[in-house]
This record gives sequence, structure tokens and C-alpha cells, in this order.
Amino acid sequence: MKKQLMTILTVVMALVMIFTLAACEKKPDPNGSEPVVPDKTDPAPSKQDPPPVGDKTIHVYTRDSASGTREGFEAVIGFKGELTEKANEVSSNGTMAQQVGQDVNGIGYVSLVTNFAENNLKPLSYEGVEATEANVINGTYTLKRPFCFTTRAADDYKSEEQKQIVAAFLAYMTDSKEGREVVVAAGGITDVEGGKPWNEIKKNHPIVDQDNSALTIVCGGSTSVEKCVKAALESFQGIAGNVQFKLDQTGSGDGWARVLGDEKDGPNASDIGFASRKFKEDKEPVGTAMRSEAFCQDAIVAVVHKDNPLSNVTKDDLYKIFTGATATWDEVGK
Amino acid sequence: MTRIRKIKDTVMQSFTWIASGISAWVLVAILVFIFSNGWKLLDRSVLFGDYHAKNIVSGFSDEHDVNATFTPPEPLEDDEVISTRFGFAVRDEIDKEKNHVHTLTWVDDHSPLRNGKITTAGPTQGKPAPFKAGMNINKLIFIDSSGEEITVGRLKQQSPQEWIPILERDARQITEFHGKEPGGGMRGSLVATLMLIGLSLLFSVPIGIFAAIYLYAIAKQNRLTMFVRSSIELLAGVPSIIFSMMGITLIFPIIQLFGASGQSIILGSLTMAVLLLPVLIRQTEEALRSVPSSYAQASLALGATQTETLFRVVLPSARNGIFSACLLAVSRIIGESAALIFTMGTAIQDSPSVGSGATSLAVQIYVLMGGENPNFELASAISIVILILVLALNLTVKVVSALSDKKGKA
Amino acid sequence: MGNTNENYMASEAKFAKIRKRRRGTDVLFRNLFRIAGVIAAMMVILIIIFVTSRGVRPFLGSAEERVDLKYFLTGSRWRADQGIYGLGFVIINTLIVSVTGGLLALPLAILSAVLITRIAKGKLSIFLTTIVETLAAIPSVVYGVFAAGKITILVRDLANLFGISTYGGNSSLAVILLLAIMTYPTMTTLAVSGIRAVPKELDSASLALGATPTQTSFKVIVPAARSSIATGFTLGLGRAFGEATAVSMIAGNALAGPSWNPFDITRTLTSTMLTGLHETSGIDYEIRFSVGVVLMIVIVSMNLLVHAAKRRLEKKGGAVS
Amino acid sequence: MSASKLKKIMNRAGGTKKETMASTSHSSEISQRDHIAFALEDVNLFYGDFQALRDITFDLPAHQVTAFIGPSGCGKSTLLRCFNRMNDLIDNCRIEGAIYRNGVNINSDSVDVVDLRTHVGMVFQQPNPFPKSIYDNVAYGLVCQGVRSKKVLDEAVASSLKKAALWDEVKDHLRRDATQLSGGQQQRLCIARAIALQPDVILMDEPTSALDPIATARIEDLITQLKEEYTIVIVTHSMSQAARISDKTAFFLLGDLIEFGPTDDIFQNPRDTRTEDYITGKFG
Repeated sequence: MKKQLMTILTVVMALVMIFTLAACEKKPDPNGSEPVVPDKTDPAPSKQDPPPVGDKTIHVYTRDSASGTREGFEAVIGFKGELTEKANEVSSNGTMAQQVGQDVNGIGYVSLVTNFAENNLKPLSYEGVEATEANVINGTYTLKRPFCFTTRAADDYKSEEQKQIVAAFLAYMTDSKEGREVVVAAGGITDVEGGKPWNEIKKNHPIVDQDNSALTIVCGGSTSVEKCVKAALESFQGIAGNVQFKLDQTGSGDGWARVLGDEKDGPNASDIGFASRKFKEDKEPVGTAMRSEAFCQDAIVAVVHKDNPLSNVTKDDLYKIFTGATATWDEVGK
Repeated sequence: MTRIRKIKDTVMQSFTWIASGISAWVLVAILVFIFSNGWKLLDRSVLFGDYHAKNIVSGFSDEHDVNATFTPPEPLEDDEVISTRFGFAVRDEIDKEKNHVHTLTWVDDHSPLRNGKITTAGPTQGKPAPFKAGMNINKLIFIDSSGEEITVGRLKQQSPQEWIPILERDARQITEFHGKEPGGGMRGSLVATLMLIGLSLLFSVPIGIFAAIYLYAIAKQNRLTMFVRSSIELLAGVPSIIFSMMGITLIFPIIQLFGASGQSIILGSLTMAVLLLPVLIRQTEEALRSVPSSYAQASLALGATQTETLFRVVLPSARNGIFSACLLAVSRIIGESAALIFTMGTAIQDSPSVGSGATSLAVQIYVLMGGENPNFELASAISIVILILVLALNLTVKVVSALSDKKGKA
Repeated sequence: MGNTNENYMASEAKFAKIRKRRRGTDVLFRNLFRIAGVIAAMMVILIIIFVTSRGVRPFLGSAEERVDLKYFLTGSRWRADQGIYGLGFVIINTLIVSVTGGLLALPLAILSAVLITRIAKGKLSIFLTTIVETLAAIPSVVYGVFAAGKITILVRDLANLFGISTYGGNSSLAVILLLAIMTYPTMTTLAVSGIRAVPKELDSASLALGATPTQTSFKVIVPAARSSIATGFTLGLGRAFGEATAVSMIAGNALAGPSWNPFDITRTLTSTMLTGLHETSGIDYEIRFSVGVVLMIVIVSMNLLVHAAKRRLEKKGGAVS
Repeated sequence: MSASKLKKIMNRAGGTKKETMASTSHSSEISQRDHIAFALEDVNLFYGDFQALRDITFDLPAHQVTAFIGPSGCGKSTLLRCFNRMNDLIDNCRIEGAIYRNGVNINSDSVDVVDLRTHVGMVFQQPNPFPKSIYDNVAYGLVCQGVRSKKVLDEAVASSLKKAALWDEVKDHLRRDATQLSGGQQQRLCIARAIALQPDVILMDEPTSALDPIATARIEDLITQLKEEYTIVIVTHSMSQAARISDKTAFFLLGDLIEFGPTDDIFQNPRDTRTEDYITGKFG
């Protein structure tokens, strides 16, 4: 009798499990062709949740304090240090995109290179201007920041070759038409046609015609630049004797520290330090660097969940939202 | 038996079933989640491919037949665009890293593309460039009939539907081809993980086993032993993220004396070695204690020294247990992330070396999840690999202990 | 005879040499064993010394850079952007999520252990054990991927049912569920071995007195194994407190607290150590070691507390029997 | 090299410096060896605060079988383990008094216990062959001593197994795992393993208590054969066994040596009433 009971119980358990799992799996995938995560693109929330739900409290997402995106955003909107206490702090652009995409009441800010559709995000126009590359270049979209780099001092490289290859790479990425092309294809914003042909620039950097597979360019600093820099480095490899590279992107705060600051001889020493903002003149003097400038621009885009009816924000809206003055979606824009 | 008692019993029993059912459900949910996300991505190129795309730049010196036409061997799919003059087809795709790429889906054996020679300086310079389906085209440079150089391709923000017709119409001679072997693989992390396993075990196994022997055979019942024991217990309770910090503050300065310069596999291994000590010591001591003390007594009574007894009789008898301890240590290494993030860094390397930073599989997952666009699929694919490895190790441990049990009984 | 004598002399010398070598090897290895033991024991002390020495730096710096220790330990705001480092609420949050997670897992673990050891037989028992072991073997980063993709969604939908809006499911509750899942295998394993170690006589005695097997399991066997169960609870809690990667993916990192609402975002000690772990210099970096020191103190005091509770329990048990 | 030569070498090799010096008076050594294997003087043994042996004094005769009898916990096994200092392995064990072997107190610090144990072999209650081959089990002691020559080892293994009356049963599968043997065979293997080192004394701690009557009889036969060559001390619970095989018997009770003398005397004519009570089964 007891045995039977147990058997029945087991069967019931098994059925329950199978049904729950099946329910998890069954949700159809709307985008079909693209390899997407069922949960993130899953249409269920958009159909089930009345957007936005509940009290329509605004959920503010922000990046960690080392982030260049955050510094850029706070600088443009002008609320440094006034961020609302209710913010959720995330430590990367990707996490930001993923989490705001899961939260119908969320608002955050990401780099323009982010894949909005895939993360269930809606990019907001800023002051009525859509965030596009063209609008950044023509200056109408003002919520933007520069991607900058700085390097070790000219006499502070492991070897002369190391110095030359770093110089060659920076010339390729920053000055050449081809390099700029790659940066743009990876989402950076810069004027391709203004660049010089690489064949011309190459003459000043004979090192690229050697076998450089023993050299490694070490990059550190901002995570936002990673995609652009990685693309540039990968394409540079092919034209510069297969030079190796190492990207250890951790945050804009480290860009200067790892090439010129107190970490330049430490465990994380780098050749090129990147920041997704300007280097701070007072704290991060780049005067001794071999080269230091902005190589492209990036738009910061305020994003909300794709089901949020909002489509445009003003500087004042963002200021109020991020300082906590505006607490619910109903108040936005009033 | 009264009725109430019976009901009570049944209720309590069903609670136990429910509890275990929940755990089983969670396990299945995890497996289903990981597999459904990662399985379709998991192929040879993920397992053994490079993480960083490998760019190939090739030049073309030979004139090619201007009037040649090629036909694809079988009907191509709708989204593939064909260049009949140059004998290749391209499709616009999203790669593992979620970038748009133009992937070659077909290259004819006699396509002029096959005459390309690598122009990148180095040992492969001048060798024929490999062209095969699956490669990405970044851009093509050709000379048109007026002798002008024209660049087309993805880097020019053109879709295949745009640039292939231009190529077909204007090109007289292709001069340069920029392609890449797609990245997104885990081979580098796999190699780094293997290095990490080897080095960590190299450092920790001798110390772990010796310390276990000390506790088993040498240590007397006194305060020192009590202290050693409780210290090791305490060490087992230290969270792995603290080990990470220890790696930086304690071990880094030491290996710096030997010329190490930064986050590196060696630093990660030493950190892991310390982390593994309590696991190894505990398991090894248990294995030693399971050896009948009569073996040791017999050996001693035969005039063997303690060391001889340990090495000739006790350790060989405990070898299955010690082997299991090492396997458990390996599975711990494979799964560890927090202790390595600070010590080995978060830069994914394709050809890791002991003296420089790299990521283990687990850390690669962490990096992928925190990157510009979180890459659930690739992370899940790597998770599958980790899970399979870890479960295989655990299974081996079980088999080994079952075997030694059998042997012990016989 | 003379010949034999010669041989004998040579052998004497040879064996004396071997004896000496054997004794030397023995002494050498005994010392090596001892050194290995001492090294292993020293590591924990070295960790404490080195991490602490780094962790106190933020409190000793120059006046403008110095962090106020009192506020650090009791404060309710963690604003790295404003230079405000108050860890008090983080400690409370950590305690809440870890202990709740542990308490959630404990009954499940005990019930599963009873099923595995006393109800299920043969293959089924092995199968259930395998499930528990597999759960224990899954690396925390995989749990993290799962939690970020599944548990948060679950919590979000649950909250929506009540009409509560969440930060996409990132919440104390999500962390609690995750930690319950992660601590469950540890506790179950210990409970199983504890129950297995209970002498058979107790079982027989109880059955002979007319108790049902189920009554015996819950009234006699489980209480008799409470010491192991308590150890498992401690170990599980240790894992909960120390879990970093997975928790930081779903904690949400609140800037102020403590967060009492289970659907609110939270911040734990480990997630604090990992967020923006990016920086590798400056006070934001150094303070992480201070957080690490606090984490160690929390774990050790929690251990002591459970230990004391266990002792009291044992005393009580002793008085009864 | 013949087995006897090996024995000589091993004997010499086994001696400590002190022993060698003590043996300068050649004739006295021989005479002592012929008569007394161990001379005990006021041996007291403590486990922590508990006294397990009290003022044990007697001379243990050489080339005879001496049986230790007494109820459980009387200290007979403990005393046995004093002869090869196996009590060293117990953490809080302390021994007072002297046990002289060849004129040297084996409890003194200068005595090399490893050496002592090559001269004083031991066989345990439970047959405890190593999980190795039969050959490796027997050769183990010699290999530890540093004997590497295959020929010497082969000879020693063969002669030891022959002496232990096991040779005929195992000579064709010396490479087989020793744990596959039957209990009685295992015990004889353990005896062979001890004999291989050419000891003077073999200590046996209830060697037949785990065996069936047939295996027991074989071991008893073996013991009677072996006493020609070796001094044998046996702890036993079986009164009849003691009566059958031993020349001398010592009766212990609660850590005291009650009576020691020729076996016949002890069994037929005990001087102490407690001995009589034990032998006649009034307690135990």
C-alpha cells in the first residue's frame, strides 16, 4: 500500500517537473533566425506584463564609479555626485543592457555600439535628436563622449621595437583611412574620409614589414572602447607582421594609471591606456606620454525597456530621473 | 497502527520526496537552460577555435581571366550573394560574438581568390592564403577598367547585395583581400585551464599530501597539531575571493622576486595551490586513515622505517583515495572563477603562456557575461564544456572509489 | 674461511652505509612532512595578516583621503562616487540573504537526506545522491549564468503577480533562492553522512518500542545526527557568505540600505568586492581589501555562533539522555 | 650466497654499535643467547595515567615457546609489544624499567628501533599481508634493508616460505595478490615474511584467533617446528593451545605477572590460586 503511494507520488512529481520544464521551453522565439536567448527576447513578458507595471516607479540603473560611460553621462547631464540612492549599480555595459532589458520600469545608459534589439532595449532620442552616427558627427546629438588613449612615456618601453609597433598601431587606428574604417565598422564614430591612406602612413613605420609575432601590444583601461580597439588590433595584425595583442579592459580609471600612473610597473602594466572620456588634467597628466588623443567618439544613449512608451528625453528629464526628483514614469516630461 | 499515525507518516514521507524533487527539478532546469542556450553553438570551432579573429591579408599579383564565369555546385540559399566572375558566394551573418560579418559560403576551386598570397610580414609571407567556406570577408580592393583602386565590403558599410554587383561590374583585377578566420573559440582558455591545472597540482599536491601525512603519521596529540588542524579547517572556510586578494598581496611580491611582472597563470596557479590545500589535505588524510593500520604495523614490525612504511605500504594502498582527491582538486580548479579574476586577469588569450595573464574557462564565462553585449550563448556553450568536464571527473572519482571498495572487499 | 671473512667485512661496511642512509632519509622525510604541515597551517595566518594589512590602509591614509572607520562599519550608504563608504547596511544585507538562503535550504537538505538514507533503497538512493553531488559540482559561474537568465525572470514574474515592480528580478529574493540552491548540496551531503553514522542500535531500539520507520527517522535518527547537520549548516553558510561571482551577477548592488523588501535590490559584501573590481589602484581598490577583512570577520563570527548553538544543543541533548 | 650466509650478514648488519661492542665478549654473548632472549627488570607501562603493566620482572628463555595467558586487558599483548617497541606508536605511552636483549636495554634511546624490529619479528592477530604479491610480501623486509640482488631475494623468499610450510601451496603463483590467499595461508605468509629477515625472536599476538581449527593446527605445527631456530613468544586466549605448544607459560592479571614457569607446572600445579581459578575457568 505504501509502496503504491510512493510510486504514485513519484509519477506525479515527474509529471510536474516535465510540465514546468516544457513550459519554460515552449515559449516561441519571435525573431526566429537570430541566435537569441529565449529569456531575454522572449515575448512572454511583453504580452503578460502591463507595461510598465505596478506603481510605475522608475528604476534607475547606473554604472560603477570607475566607468567612463558613467563619467561621460554624468558630465553631460551635470549631476555628478547627486545620483539617486535608489540606483542599481552594474559593472559593465553588457550587464546594464541585459538588466534594463529585463526591467520594464528601468532606465539606464549604454554606448551606441550596444545591440539594442537583442537586449530588448529602446534607445531614446536626446533633445529630439536620434542617436545615430551621422547626428554625432554633425554635432546635433550632444550626449556623447570621446574615446581617448594615452601611452607610456617615449623612453619607457620594454624595447625600441615595442615603442615603434605601438606608434605604428596608433597611427593606423587614429590617422589612417583603413584604420578608421575598422573603428567605424565596430561602432566608433569618426570621419573616415578625413584619414590618410595607410600606404602613405606606413612609410614612417617600417616596423610593420617585419615579422612581429614576438611582440605583444598590451592595452588597458575602459571597457567601452574594447570593441573598437579589438577590431582595430585584429585588422592591424594582418598588416603588421602578425603582432600579438592583449586586451585587459577594466575601466577608464585604469587607463592612465597603467601606462603613466602608479601601476605602470605593477602587475597590470600596459602599453596603451584607454579612457571613454577625456583624461582629467589635474589627476591624470598625459604630458609625458608618447602620444595622447581622442581617436573616435561614442554616443551615450539613454535606454529603456522596449515596452516603455517613452521615446524622447531632454537633459532636464534625465537630470530629474537620475537625481531622483522624478520618481514615476507618469511624471516624466512634466 | 492508528489511522492518524499512518497519515502523519505519509505526509512526512511525501515531504522528503518533495524536497528531493525540488533539487532534481533545479538540476534539470539548470541543465536544460545551459544546454538549450549553448548546444547549438557548440561545435569544433568553439571548442578548438581562437577567441580572437585571425585576420588574413592577401595580395594578388597574377592577372586573372577577365571573362571567366563560375557556377556554384548546387543551388544556394536565398540570402547568399554570388559573384559568378570570381567564383565565390557570401552571406550576411551574425557571428558568435554577435557582430555582423560577411561569411564566405562557397569558393570555387579555380576562383582567382585562390591565387592570393599572404602579405603579412613573417614566416607565412608569400604563402598561399587559405580560402575556404566559413571565412569572413572584411573588404576587397580591386582595380577597375580605368586603373583606379576601389575598396568594397563590410568595412565600407556595404551589404553583400550592394558590393558584389559593384565587384561584378567594375573589377578588372582584385588586388587585395582582407578576410578573417572567425573567433569566439575557447581553445586559448582551454589551454590556459590545462596549464593552470598542471601547475596548481604541481605546487599543491606534494605539499597537500605531505601535510596530510604529517597529520596522519607524525603529528602527536598536542597543541601544535590542534593548531595545524584548526588552521587548515579555517583555510577551508576562507571564501575564494579572499584567496584572490591573498594572491595579490602575498604571492605576487614573492614571484616578483623571480621576475614575474603581472597577472599571470603562475600567479593564478600559486593562488589556486593554496586554495586547494585544505581540500587535498582533508581528502588525502581520509584516504590514509582508510588504510588498515595493520599494514603499517606489519611493515614497522618488519623493520621498515616510518618513511619506508609510508611510501611502500600506506601510500600505495591509499593511492585511489589520493587520486580521487586530485581529481576533485582538478574539478575545483575548472570551476573556480573568483580566485582567478584578480590573479590571472580577465584578458582572453589564444596562445597563453605561463608568465602572462590568461583566462580559464570559468573566467571566460565571467568576462563574456560582463562584456559589451552579454553573450549568453557562448557563455552557455562554455558552461556545457565545464559541466561535462566536471561531471566526468566526479564520475571517475565514483568509479575509482567503487573499484577500490570492491577490491577491499575481495 | 678467509674468503668468507673478507666478504663479511665488506658487507658489514656496506650495510652500515645503507642503514645510515635509511635513517637519514627517514629523518629528512619526517621533517619534510612536518614542514608541509606547518606551511599549510601558516597560510591562513599569512592570509589574515596580509589581507588585513592591506585592508587597514584606507583608514590610515592622509586626512583628506582617510575613510572613517566607524562610518565604514555602521554606515548605510555606499557611494564610491561621493567617497562615502558605509558598509553597515551591506553587512546586514549579507546576513539577511545568506542566513535566509541557508535556512531555506536546511529543511530541504534534511528531508532529502532522510529520503536518501532511510526511505529510498538501492538504485534510487544512488540516483538521488548523484543529483546532490552533481549540484555540488556545478561551478558557481555556471550558477551565475543560470541565475542571471532564469532565477531573475522567475522573481520578476512572481513580483508582477503581486503587482510589485522589480529591477528586472535582481533582488534579495533572487539572491536568497540562488544561495539556497548553492548551499543545499553541502548541507545534504553532511546530513547524509551524519545520518549514516548514527548507530544501528538506536534505530532498532526505536522500532522495537513500536515507532514507525518514519517516526524513528524524524524523532530519533535526525536528532542524533544534529551535530553533522549543524556542521553542514555552517559549511553551507560559509559558502553563502563567500559566494562572489554568481551573487554579483544578480544582486543589483543597491547604493543604500538595508533592503528589507525581498523584491528590492541588495548589495552583499562579495558583490561589493567584485563591482567595479576594474580599478586596480586608489581608494576604491584598497577599500575592497577592507571589505574582505569584514567578510572574514563575519564568516568567523558566524561560525563561532553556530558552534556555540551546536554546543548548547548537544548539552541539552545530553541532559535529556 | 646461501641462506645461512645471508643470515649471518643480516645478523651482523642488524646489530647496533652498542650491541657490537657488547658482543666483544664472545663467549658470554653466546651463552646468554642460548639461555635468555629478554631479561625484564621492573617494567612499568602507562597509557597516560593508566598503568597497564606493573613491575614485571622475569627472564624470557631463548629457543623455546613462551605463552602469555590471562584475561582480556591483563597487559599480555602490551608486554609483547614491548619486545619490539611497537608501543612507541601509541602517543601517550610511557615505559619505565629495562628490557635487556644481549645485554642492552632496548628501551634506551640509543637503540635503533628499526634495527631492533629486524631482529624481533612479529605476527599479528589478524593476518595482515600487504596488498601486494606473495613474493613482494616476503621480500618486503629485505628490500627495505637495501637488499637489491634478485638472486638473494629469490632464495630468501623460497627458504622463508618453505620454513613457513607455505612453499608447496604457492610456489607456482608467487606473483598472485597475497590478499587472495585463505586466512590460514595469509597467516603463514605473515610468518614467512617475518622469518625472511632472519630474526632471533618471533612475537605472535594471538596468531590463530582469527582462523578455523584446521588452519590453527597447521600454525601450531609450524610453531613447534620453528622453535628449533627461533625464540617464540605467543599471546593466546586458548588455554589448550598454550598447553599444547608452549614450553613456558606466563600468567598475567590486571597488569601484574602472577606466575611464570614451565607450562606443565603452571597447568598442573599452579602456585597461585588466581592462576588456578583462571585455568579452571572460574573467571576470564
